[in-house]
Amino acid sequence: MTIGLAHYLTVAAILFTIGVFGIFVNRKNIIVILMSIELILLAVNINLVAFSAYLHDITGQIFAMFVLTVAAAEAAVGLAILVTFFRNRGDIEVDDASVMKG
Amino acid sequence: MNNITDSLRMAHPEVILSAVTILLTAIGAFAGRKASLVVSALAVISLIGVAVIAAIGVPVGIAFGGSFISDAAASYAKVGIYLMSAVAVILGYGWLGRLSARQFEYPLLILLAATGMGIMVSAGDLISLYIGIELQSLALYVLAAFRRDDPKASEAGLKYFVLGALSSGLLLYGASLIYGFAGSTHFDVIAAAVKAGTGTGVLFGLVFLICGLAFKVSAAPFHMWTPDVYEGAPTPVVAFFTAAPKLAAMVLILRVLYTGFPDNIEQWRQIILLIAIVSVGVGAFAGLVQSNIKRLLAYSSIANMGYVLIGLSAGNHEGAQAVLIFMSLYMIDATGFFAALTALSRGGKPMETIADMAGLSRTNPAMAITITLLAFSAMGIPPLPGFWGKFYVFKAAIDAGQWPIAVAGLVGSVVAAFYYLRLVKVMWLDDSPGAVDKGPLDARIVAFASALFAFPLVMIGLTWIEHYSGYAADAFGLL
Amino acid sequence: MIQALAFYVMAAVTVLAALAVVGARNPVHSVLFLITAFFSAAGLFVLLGAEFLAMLLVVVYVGAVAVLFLFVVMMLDIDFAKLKAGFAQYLPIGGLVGGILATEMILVALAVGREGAAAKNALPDANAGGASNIEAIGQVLYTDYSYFFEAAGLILLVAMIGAIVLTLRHKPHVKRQDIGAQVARTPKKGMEVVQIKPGSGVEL
Amino acid sequence: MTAFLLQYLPIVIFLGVAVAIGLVFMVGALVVAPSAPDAEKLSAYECGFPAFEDSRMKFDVRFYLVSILFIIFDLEVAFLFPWAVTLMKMPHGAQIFAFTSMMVFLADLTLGYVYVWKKGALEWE
Repeated sequence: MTIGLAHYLTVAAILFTIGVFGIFVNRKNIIVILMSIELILLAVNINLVAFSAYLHDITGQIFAMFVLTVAAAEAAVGLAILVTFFRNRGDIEVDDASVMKG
Repeated sequence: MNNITDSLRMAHPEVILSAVTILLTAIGAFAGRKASLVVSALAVISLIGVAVIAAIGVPVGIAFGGSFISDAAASYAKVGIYLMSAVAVILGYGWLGRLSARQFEYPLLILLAATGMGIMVSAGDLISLYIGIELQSLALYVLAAFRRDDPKASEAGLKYFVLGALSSGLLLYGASLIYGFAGSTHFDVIAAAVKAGTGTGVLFGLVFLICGLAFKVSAAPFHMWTPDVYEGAPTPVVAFFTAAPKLAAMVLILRVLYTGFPDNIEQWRQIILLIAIVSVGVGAFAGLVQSNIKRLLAYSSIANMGYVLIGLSAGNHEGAQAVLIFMSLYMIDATGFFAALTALSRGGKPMETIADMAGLSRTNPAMAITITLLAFSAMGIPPLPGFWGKFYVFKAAIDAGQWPIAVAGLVGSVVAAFYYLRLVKVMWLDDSPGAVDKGPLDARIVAFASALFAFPLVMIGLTWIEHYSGYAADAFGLL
Repeated sequence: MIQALAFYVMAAVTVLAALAVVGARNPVHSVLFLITAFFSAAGLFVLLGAEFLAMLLVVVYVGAVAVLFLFVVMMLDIDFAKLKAGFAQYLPIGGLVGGILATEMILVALAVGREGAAAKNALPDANAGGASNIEAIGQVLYTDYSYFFEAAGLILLVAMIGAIVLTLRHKPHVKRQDIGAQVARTPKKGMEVVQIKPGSGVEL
Repeated sequence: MTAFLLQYLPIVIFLGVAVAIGLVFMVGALVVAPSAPDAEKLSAYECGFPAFEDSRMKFDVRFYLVSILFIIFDLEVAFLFPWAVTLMKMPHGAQIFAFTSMMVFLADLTLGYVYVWKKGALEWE
């Protein structure tokens, strides 16, 4: 019962799918969409760290470190935009995309 | 650490830009709002300065252990990006002045976005690809929501952010799979690993990477909310969005596909062609029913990205050159269009619907001629720039044996011609509901300059663009 | 054996918490499940020998980002029932698409695990060379990867400027301390002696 | 590998104890505490009335700003850790280079900090 690379990749794949699925089913709830994006990034980081460990190459971990850093900054800016949106609108519901909207 | 001086010399434009940004942040912090003029002026000067440096003073080579590529393609793109950013600073300064909401942060954010785009077009590995994209995108998200008290602008900013963050996620997942497959983040090592044997995993990673990048150029079917963002965000900001970031993302796609996956051309060509055809179709048909000009231009830009991708699918030197030529001409045209929209208002209210444009030929003939020229150019009427862009793109596709796709692209561009014609007809034949304002000088100058380029300057400019884009396309090392 | 057990426990917790993030009715619960997912993912990082990243995940994500999420969720008064409305409607098709996607993704992940450059190796013994994970990162981060490091600094600067531009508001008519001005104040500046003629007022 | 993981044993034990204590109290309350639920017990008492509005209230936007700035400086500190651990173990040339690159990074963020300060984002009004 040894745990190999494939095990970690499977966990990451499942997390990624959950993230995409969460965006799909919570289209109106921006906060949950943002959390789903965090899940996707977590999946990416698990992938990178697992590859880094099995490749014996530190680059993957450096990459993951930058992904963490940049994604945190991204979340900060995103939530700031969300707050301004909320101040203007009083709620956080966005109109769905409609191709034919006049 | 001897090579660090060489590396820094190759990255001179970006190093200078970031140093200037930090300096200007300090100036702004101490001087406050009144520094706005100084900061904007210095930003424009330094952007033009680094454009010149990128054009003449950067050695060719590979810097920072392969993460940064300085070649003709990067220099070509940087000249365009930095000049367009300078235009954006000027337009933004005038726009904020009219709102009496002048803030020195605006030029700073454009400088930071420009630095990010410089990193993008010089990216030599997956990490610098990601960091460049994020530096650019974060600044653009803030710019979209810059008028924080305007509900439409903050909604546009939010939508742009959600799309951008999602696309970064997809792109990164792809990047992580590619890293795991090839064992390296560097494009050249990836190319070697792919040559040794193509697995399904790396292809899947590539698909995700292409999807993420397609989001960044807002090609269909990744265009959801793009029209909303164009409609909601302030017009001068959209003028920036539609030009420089798209050029940067296109050069990045060229870089990834042509240097990272040259041996997978048969596989990625299918994906690119699919995206291209859908983009042309969506852009052409959905544009027909729009009444808001900014939404219409959003669909127009989606269609244009489709044409560029058709050229890109050629996968050879000619294709790369066609992409660069098309993007250069498109940037000037689109910026002019949005500058003209910035300049137009009636009784202080911006004119944003097609109906607002009625009778513009009598109330403001100069602007009507400008918009007509730009619209004819976008339609692809010879000898205007839009025609030449499409000419090179479709020629590259046909020469590469992709003639059915080129035909489909042509059909799309004929359909798209209807909505430009409708705009022109409304301007020249309909009755005007009233006089229009004179419009701010800065936006008018940019609009007139771009119309002047559309005709007749393009005749001279095109030979230059063709010449230098040829050099730039050589950098990808293709046939 | 310990490893396998730890892996399965933490992987299961991560996946279940992620599902709960997406499915929870109350966004506050979503955030708390997100924290759980980050925590157990940090455990997975430790299993892989990436101790520093595990710490970073806990310090930055659990300690800061999730807290920011919690702030936003708890302090904007939002009618969450309304936002949840579309959930049941999209669930069946979403579940179907998600299921297919998950299967494909897992197959691909396995393919990369089998064919990729990474597949040939076994998991290295952590601390084998005597250098800890954090040292291995530190050895290259500030030299070989200095370019990314400085660019990350610029990204943080953008975030700082963006946060200020978007959310900083000064309330008008608030008296603030200006210590420099207060200390520099002299009687001369604070007082004015005015000769008043009888029958006339004072202009201040 | 197992030796490496054994370093984390105290954390595992700590987590186990924490979970156990938490569960004991929760289960204990369920089992031991007297419970006789009745709808009347939950209703508003005599002249009291049900709450009109949600108990959540809007907070000043300043809270977000502080926590966003916290994230940014948190990340800055995160980059200092590996630097502090390895700087003295590097060969001389690399050491100078690593030192310089960290100073550039810090200068960048310090100017950002000055900007934040000058904008008055750290003042509480």
